[in-house]
Amino acid sequence: MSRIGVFVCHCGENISRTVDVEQVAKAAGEIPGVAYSCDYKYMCSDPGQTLLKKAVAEHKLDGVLVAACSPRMHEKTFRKAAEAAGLNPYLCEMANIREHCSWVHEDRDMATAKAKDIVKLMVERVRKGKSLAPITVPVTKRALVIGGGIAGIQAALDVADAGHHVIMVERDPSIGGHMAQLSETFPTLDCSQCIMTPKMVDVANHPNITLYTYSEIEKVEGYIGNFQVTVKHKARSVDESKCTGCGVCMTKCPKKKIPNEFDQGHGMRPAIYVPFPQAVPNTPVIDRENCTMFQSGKCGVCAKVCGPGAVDYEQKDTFTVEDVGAIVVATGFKLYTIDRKPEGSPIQGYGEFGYGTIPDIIDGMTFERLASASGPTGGKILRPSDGKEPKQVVFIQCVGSRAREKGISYCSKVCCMYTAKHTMLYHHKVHDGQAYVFFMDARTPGKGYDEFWRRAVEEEEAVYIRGMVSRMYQRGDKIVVMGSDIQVGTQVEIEADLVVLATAVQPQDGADLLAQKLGISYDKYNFYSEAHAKLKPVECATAGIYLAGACQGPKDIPDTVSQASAAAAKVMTLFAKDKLERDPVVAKVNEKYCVGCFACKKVCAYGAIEEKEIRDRQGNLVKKVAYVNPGVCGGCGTCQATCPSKSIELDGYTDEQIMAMIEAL
Amino acid sequence: MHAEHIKHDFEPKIVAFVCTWCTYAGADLAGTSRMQYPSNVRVLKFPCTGRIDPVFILRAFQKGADGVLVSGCHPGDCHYMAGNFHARRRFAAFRALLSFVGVDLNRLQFSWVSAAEGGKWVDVVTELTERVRTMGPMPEFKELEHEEQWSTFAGASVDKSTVLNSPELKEAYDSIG
Amino acid sequence: MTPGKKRLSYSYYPGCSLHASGREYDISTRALFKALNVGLKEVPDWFCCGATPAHNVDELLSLSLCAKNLSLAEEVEGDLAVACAACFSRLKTTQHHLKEDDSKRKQVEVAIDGPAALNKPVKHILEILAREYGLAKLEESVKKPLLGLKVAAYYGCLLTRPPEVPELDDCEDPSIMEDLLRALGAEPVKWSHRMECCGANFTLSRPGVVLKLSNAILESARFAGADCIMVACPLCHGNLDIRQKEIKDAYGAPDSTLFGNIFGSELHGGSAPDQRDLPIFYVTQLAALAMGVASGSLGFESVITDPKPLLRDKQLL
Amino acid sequence: MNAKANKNQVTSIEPAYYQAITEAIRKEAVQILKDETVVGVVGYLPGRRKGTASPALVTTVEEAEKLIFSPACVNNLSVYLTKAKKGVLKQGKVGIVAKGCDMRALAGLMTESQLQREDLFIIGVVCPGVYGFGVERTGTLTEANIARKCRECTVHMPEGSDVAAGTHTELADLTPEEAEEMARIEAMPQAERWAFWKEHFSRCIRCMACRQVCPFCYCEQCLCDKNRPQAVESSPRPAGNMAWHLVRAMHLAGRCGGCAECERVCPMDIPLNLLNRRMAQELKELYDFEAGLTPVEKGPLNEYKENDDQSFIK
Repeated sequence: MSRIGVFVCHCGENISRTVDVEQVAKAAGEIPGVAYSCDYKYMCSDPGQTLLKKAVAEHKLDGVLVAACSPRMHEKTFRKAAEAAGLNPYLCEMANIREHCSWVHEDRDMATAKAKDIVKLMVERVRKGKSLAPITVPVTKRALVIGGGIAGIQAALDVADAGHHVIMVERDPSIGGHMAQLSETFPTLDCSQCIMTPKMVDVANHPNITLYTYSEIEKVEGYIGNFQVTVKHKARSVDESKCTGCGVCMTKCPKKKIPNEFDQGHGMRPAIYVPFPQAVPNTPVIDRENCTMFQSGKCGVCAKVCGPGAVDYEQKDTFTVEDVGAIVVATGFKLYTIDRKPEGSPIQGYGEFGYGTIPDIIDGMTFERLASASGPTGGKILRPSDGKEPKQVVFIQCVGSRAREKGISYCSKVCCMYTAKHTMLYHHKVHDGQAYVFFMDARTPGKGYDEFWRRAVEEEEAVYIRGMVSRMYQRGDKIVVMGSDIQVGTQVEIEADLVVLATAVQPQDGADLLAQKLGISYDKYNFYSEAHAKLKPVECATAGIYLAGACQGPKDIPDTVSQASAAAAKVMTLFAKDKLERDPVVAKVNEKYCVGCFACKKVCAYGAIEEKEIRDRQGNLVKKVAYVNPGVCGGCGTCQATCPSKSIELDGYTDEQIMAMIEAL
Repeated sequence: MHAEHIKHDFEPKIVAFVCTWCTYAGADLAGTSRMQYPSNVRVLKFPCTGRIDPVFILRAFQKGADGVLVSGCHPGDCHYMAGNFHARRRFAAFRALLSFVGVDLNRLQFSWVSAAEGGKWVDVVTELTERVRTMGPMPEFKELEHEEQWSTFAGASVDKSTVLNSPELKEAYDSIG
Repeated sequence: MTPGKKRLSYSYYPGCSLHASGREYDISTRALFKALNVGLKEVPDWFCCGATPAHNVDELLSLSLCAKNLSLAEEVEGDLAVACAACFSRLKTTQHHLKEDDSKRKQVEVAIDGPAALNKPVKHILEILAREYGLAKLEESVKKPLLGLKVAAYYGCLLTRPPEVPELDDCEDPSIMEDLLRALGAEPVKWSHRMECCGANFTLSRPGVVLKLSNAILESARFAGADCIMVACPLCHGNLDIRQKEIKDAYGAPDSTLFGNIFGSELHGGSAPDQRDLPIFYVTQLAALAMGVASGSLGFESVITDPKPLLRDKQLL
Repeated sequence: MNAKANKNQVTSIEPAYYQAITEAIRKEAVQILKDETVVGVVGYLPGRRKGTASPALVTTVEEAEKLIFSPACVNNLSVYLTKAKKGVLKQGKVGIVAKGCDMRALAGLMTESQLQREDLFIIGVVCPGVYGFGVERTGTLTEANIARKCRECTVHMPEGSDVAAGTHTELADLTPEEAEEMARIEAMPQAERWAFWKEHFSRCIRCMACRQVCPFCYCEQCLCDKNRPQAVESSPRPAGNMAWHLVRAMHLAGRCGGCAECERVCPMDIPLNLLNRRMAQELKELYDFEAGLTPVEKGPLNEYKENDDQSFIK
């Protein structure tokens, strides 16, 4: 027989005005199993809490119900008090007779009757309640950062500076990402590489950062605080421990005419190469697809000229397993580059723009490379087809973005600003040139952004035409741009020497596959989903995984850096304790009766349920049952409602508790 | 002083199964905003609508509820990501079943009430209470509770010859007399 | 049932133009389908689809006209084959609208006194040839490949637009006509104006607009080095073929400065501006020719811009 | 495209048809036992009374040569893999004779991780139908003696089996009695529907035969046998009966393969399959789900779409 104490609060007059609290306390005292009941003016006050603690001791109470305000208000307060009195805090519950009763009803009899009923139900809940202990999960204080662009670099440096070890994994041969490709950055026009490369070097030199470039995530297992990540190190064909970065191999490589990815295919590189001069690490990689040695077996020049003997044609992909406690995903973006609808993609192409067939129609990133001092033209704006300086350049915004009919409805966020920047860079370099911009809206929210845009229009003489382009075609050495000017209400035709498309920002290729490995969710465009759009913008719904940068949605550099630091702060919060404490409201499996249909696993949004083998003493498989990882379980209870035999049960909301409450109705 | 309360002949018993994150909080907001609604509703708190088993609804009707409300977060707002989506399918199926066996679905209400929708909580509860009040007490499950196995045979409403369609049964029944 | 084995067969809605100014399209379609052994059964008692004036004037009328024709077509077995791009567009648009809008569907069903056949598949000749008959099989069936014939494939505005209605191909950058031409052995040229409007709606009310728009199309095709233009719409055909002389009178030779500086430039291709005649072919005329159908039965005599010199030149006659 | 074109519609299915299937089953069963593909075959042997059949597990070639198939082979044998003969599977791969509806149960059990396809050798039977209850068993199947569930069968072809015996033959022009009955109940006023089911359920004696025979009721402890808490009253009283049948229907929703064994074994003639059919119909309408012949990743009540119908939610 239980010994429950019921404490009815007046809340000053807030409750007692409409509810006869004395009667409620009296009725509660008559419920079988209630050993003590009383009413008091302010239960949450110090004397009130003392009253509760004393009563627990004096009446040897094994459960406590406080009939007062909403548990969302004071549940923690009273559970603490109960704990201080030596009770398990989960044996203390609250009956909400204020928000759900006295404040919303006027008739005293009816309200009192309702309050009695609420107390009656909640007494049953306390009676069937169980002692629960908080779940503790050990935390491995090492972080994994996926992606070595500005987002990953910022997050890695912040976590490493806090004294924790960081593993950074980058798919390309060098870190730096897209920011390393940019010429100048808005709104200050400072040189991107000048601010980026020092950070890259910091990563390489940081004692707390292990950098794996030319590597990919193979497999992710485990859960918050305890992930095991298998990293695949792609064969570089160059031994990083031996290479001195002298670069002789690159100068001697006979195959030099390979379009350079870093320059968007507009510069050339050899088959053994570093993507760009400031690459980190400065260790070349052999592009096996284009290397004569790998294709025909006849060359081997680089190995011959390499003093330290670092070139290794036999190198194979290798794998390492890293134990980490938290993961920051910072895989960034790519630009929309399709000219026709790819097979199976919901996104349409822009064949009508001649994109991909007319050489002088380029995208924004290519323009960055043309404008960059380290680019293929040495910073001169020269058009790709004939190397002439273009005198009329048309910039088109929102190519792919905000185009529902093409399959992408979102705004890519950075194009308005970088197009304005492009017109300025162009005007600075080609003084007699004219820039035209076709735009839908100029979106410039950001510090100093609108001033920057106005400068492009008012001082740098860019002609902004509000309207979209329908078609472009080559006529002679000009590109005829057919568009509309909706402010004047007319059709426009411009003969351009060069056209720059501000193509949409999309998640990186393979973003969905990585998400599946990580067990995080993504939207229909493959951008990763944050746990809450407003209040948890850097957390994934999967505990222990955080997002930084454009992999979550289009972002400019300041926003990316902010989010990266925020993700790092989240990691550090997690690492601040040796053990992670979690609310014990999690599901448990009754292995005796579980028949392993795994309906629970199918409905679990957290991926908390695993298959567990039950074996007899001889090691023979008896059956497979569900197992809930308490570190991952979110505590929603959907599994229990789904389980046909109710062999999985959510602590704190057991069927027994709920049924007892219904019986007491 | 308090406004004169209208006394009704019938006060329906309404049970609400709500999720803690949205609807419970919405009901709290109705309280802090001092909105008024009929006092007939008894609230049972769950972490999520995904936790609510159809058996609970059945049991509530058996235990004398005249109306049942199930309410949780709007789609996409679930604190647990997808609990309400699963619940939505489960209850869509359960409704069809109840309707097929002849339960009046006007007694079973589902709603999405967010933590910000104190007003909607009041509307939903008031509407259900008043609707059920005009419908009168729910007799079906209550009657079952009080009936015994053979009572229908004893009653005049059923033709024994169609029910006791085997000699063994007839014999068994007659022996009980 | 294996699809390959059964003989393809369609119900057929020719539309008014194909019984009048676009007769060549009708007879060449019939000749082609016969040559390919594809069944074609004309919908009995069909009438005008309402293109192009009705939908500008009276929506209910335009929807009802098409809905009634569709329900007539329902009586004939097989998907509905349509040759005219305007009829195709109207019929598909009607199905699309009425599927989306229940109240309108009810109105129309009262007007036509019966159910609207919203699920009768409506197929353009192009998709029947390229997809259902199939390019590979078409290529096999070619008896006289159109070798050396440079063709500007002209889509016009209705075949692919708006994107959600015809579902024929990519709305702004289709390739179905070019694919078809390649299968027939011809050489499709790359050109700029294949998706532009010829001005069909203004053909009677504002011929000036038509001359301007059609001139741009012809000029662009000549510039791309085309020998001729292939169309799939009798209205486009009318403008480009019948008015060719009128256009020349109105516009003369193109501005030589416009193209002058790049003649012969390898980078950009292109040919000298001229005023050469550009025969306008229907897709079915070219396809039937390649299938070896006698040229006498393809209506080459009844067009204004005589295609025979070109065909003789290419040894296709 | 059109299934009707290929199938053979007749007015009666003669014993010869079943004999041919019987031969095929025997041949196959003997073969797989001989070459030790399987350790046993779950099939049908002749019953003690003439014209009956009973389920059996045969493990020898001699026994296998006695296997039969006839309209009396009503049982859904998949239940023997999850319950009574569960141990069988532990010995190794098992052969099983499966009609279309049995195949659906097997597929469902694979979906629910209860069976592995590689543990089974499925001898599919192109089943034109089986006897109903209390009918004349002449050896010939006709409109007069075919089971109610078979009148609307959509799975005559056991696609996905290892081998299939028989050619597609079915009885012509069968009235869909079950669908008509469902429509009749749906058309009743609500109170009448309640009275209809109340009358049926109040007869229930809670013998649990429906549970015992159901391939999907494989739980080791049924929710309805639990007493802490007691969600469903266990004694045969009207309240508990109603709860039991509702819980049963709900638990089978999205899983039931439509074999109607529950209804066949019910000693009180409660039309249980109507409940299962109604749930299947609803899930088809709402989520376009139909129990099929191949396992799926998730059943309709274990998954969701963000745009699922919610017209019933305020």
